[in-house]
Amino acid sequence: MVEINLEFSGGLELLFGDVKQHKVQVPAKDGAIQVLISDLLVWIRGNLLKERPEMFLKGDSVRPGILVLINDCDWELCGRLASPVEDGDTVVFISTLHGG
Amino acid sequence: MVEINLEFSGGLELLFGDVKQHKVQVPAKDGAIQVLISDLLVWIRGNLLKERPEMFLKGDSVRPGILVLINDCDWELCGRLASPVEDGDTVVFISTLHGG
Amino acid sequence: IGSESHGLDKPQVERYSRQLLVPAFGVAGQGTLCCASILVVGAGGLGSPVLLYLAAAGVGTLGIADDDVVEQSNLHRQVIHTEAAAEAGNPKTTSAKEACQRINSSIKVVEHRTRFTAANALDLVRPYDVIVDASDNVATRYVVNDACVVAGKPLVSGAALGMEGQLAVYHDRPGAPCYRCMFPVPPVGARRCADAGVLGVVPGIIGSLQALEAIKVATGIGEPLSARMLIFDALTTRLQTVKLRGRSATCAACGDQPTITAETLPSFDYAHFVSADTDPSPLPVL
Amino acid sequence: IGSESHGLDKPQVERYSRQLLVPAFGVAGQGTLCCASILVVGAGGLGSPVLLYLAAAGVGTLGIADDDVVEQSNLHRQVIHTEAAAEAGNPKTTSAKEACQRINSSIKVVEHRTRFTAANALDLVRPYDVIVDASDNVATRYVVNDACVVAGKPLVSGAALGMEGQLAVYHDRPGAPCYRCMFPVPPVGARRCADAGVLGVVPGIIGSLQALEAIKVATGIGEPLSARMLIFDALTTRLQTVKLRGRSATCAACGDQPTITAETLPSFDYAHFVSADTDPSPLPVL
Ligand SMILES: [Zn+2]
Ligand SMILES: [Zn+2]
Repeated sequence: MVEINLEFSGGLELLFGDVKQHKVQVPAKDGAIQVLISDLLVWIRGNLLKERPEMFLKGDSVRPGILVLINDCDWELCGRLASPVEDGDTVVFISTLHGG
Repeated sequence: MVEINLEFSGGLELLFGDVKQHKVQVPAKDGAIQVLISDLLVWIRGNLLKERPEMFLKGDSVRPGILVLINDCDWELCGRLASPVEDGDTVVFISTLHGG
Repeated sequence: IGSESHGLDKPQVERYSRQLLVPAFGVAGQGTLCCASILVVGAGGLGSPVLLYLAAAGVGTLGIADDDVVEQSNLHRQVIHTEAAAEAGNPKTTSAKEACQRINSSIKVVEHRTRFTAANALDLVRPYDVIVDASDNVATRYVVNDACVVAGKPLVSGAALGMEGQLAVYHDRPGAPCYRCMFPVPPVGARRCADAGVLGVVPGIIGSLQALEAIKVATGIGEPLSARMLIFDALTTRLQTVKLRGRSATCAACGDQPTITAETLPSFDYAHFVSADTDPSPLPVL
Repeated sequence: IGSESHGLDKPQVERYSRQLLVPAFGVAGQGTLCCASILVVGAGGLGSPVLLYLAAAGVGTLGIADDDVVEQSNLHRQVIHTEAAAEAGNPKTTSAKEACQRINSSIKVVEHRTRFTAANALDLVRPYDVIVDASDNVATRYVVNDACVVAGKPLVSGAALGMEGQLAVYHDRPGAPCYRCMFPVPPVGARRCADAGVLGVVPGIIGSLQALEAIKVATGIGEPLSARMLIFDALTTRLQTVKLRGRSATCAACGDQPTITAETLPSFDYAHFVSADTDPSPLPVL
């Protein structure tokens, strides 16, 4: 079980009751010792995201145009879906903006 | 000996070779187990600040108009000169600006 | 949108339509803003974006306090003014008012073509809901703060110099510090833009953020930078938000036994107060 | 100050005197800026402060690309335009150019009164040193990026919506990502200001920061937001800077085997590219 700070912004918060910041406890998969971002996505879909999952997820990843940041770093720098998340980590999901 | 990140800004960096960020190792006073901000000021005066100390210090504290921040917090919130500093702490000295 | 109950007429609904769509702002926020009054002290580098954005946003009454005239050396940062105003040597209040009304003729813009002094400070701030300090010197910063405390007004304070900026909201709620709580003793040798210079867009950024904070304070929306300070380093585009102390019980302005009151403020000698220290040397300009 | 060797004449020294005093900028920075050319794509909410501050700062040649006319519903955030321009339905490029020249008649301002398309993108960006993306839609963001990569230009990209903003510098040095490295697959149902609204001062803040980054990139001063992104939440005045990935070897634009080239770009179907996903539902507007 790891305690994670989740943040949704750029409009994604509208899928989560218009709440931007969530402190959540996410269990490891059966038999696993670590929680990966892929596990976190499954957990969010089952526990936090009650409607219209297609606005947030596509296949086993996030929808195009959503940037994932782990402790202020682009998830591309730490392994994307395979990145482990640890107690106290902050994971941000942000929809890119295009307005001006 | 504690390792501290020092930052000077708002023009104070001009007293420190125009360098804003310094990583320094500061020893505790003889017989003491902790390093306090008061010790840090003495250390800065003796080791980092080579000229015009009156631009930075006044009496045993900083000159009026200088804000001291310990890990992004006003030092008034943690005991001013008596605040302990620990390994990895960031201490910012910033001169307030008045221009517009 | 159901605007009628908030007193927005059809041209206003058209003009502000993009803002009315913002859930956190909406018709209620716009309605409040259209009834609000904000005084901007200084129509210079900070005041330019503050005034342009507050006028555009539809602040009902916008006051401009300044006693300077437009000069060539202002134009690199004071984007509310024009070459024509500099050549004619027009007052900054007049030039700024004209620019605000060109963008929005539906708001009221009031010129206060005067220096902000101990003698007139309380009369200047009293008619307004929110005060924006966009001035350029230490003495004015103290007198504006003190007048805000005595008159019970929230203060949005910004500053810029060189490649740096600072921003905070003072005295906007019980327990929040005022400017004097932060700086009970004035600094010596404070540097000004005329001496130390400023990259023009730096006050642009700080001033735009001041306009945002003023809108938030005036409408009660979001979390203003109260008991917090934003510190901006333009060279690295680093923006830090730090936590400030609370109100000081011993503050001469907002403390438990203030010495600065409606009676004493008008005769307080701010020029002497900010130059009382005997050390004359300013920070070097390299 | 010894400006002669940098080609600044006496009126320029007077006009830019406050900037010349800034050690990190100085005469060298001003001299470089006065010879630089910057193209701003979009003269709207973001483009307004970008253009005002770049004109004031003395960018030698300022290009403005936009095919819209000024409307009433622009005026709450597009502070470069006026009610008169909205009533006359003037082109945004003309209105913006006039405002820039009122502030600084010594610079050259070029109107590109056209939509930014695959067909004209390369011709538009090639004459300029730095490109600023201040546009308001996904298709333009991709075509501007791709043209910058093909033509070898740095890109300062900003966006704003609702109470939020984002800012990054792309493709300004070897190893830095381009916009397409970050977003190889376009989003679906992207929301625009016309649908989802925007508080006027939010693009003001982001646009001012874009002007700063453009000046830094054009002069080589400081550390631009390269491989970094600034994320701004106006409700809480929270500004985060996050670290982005490097250049992607598989990027269609800047990768090792690009499919977007000087030959293919002009016929690339951006409208189809950004709408290719079958999922049509935009994020809700509450
Ligand atoms: Zn106080
Ligand atoms: Zn790329």
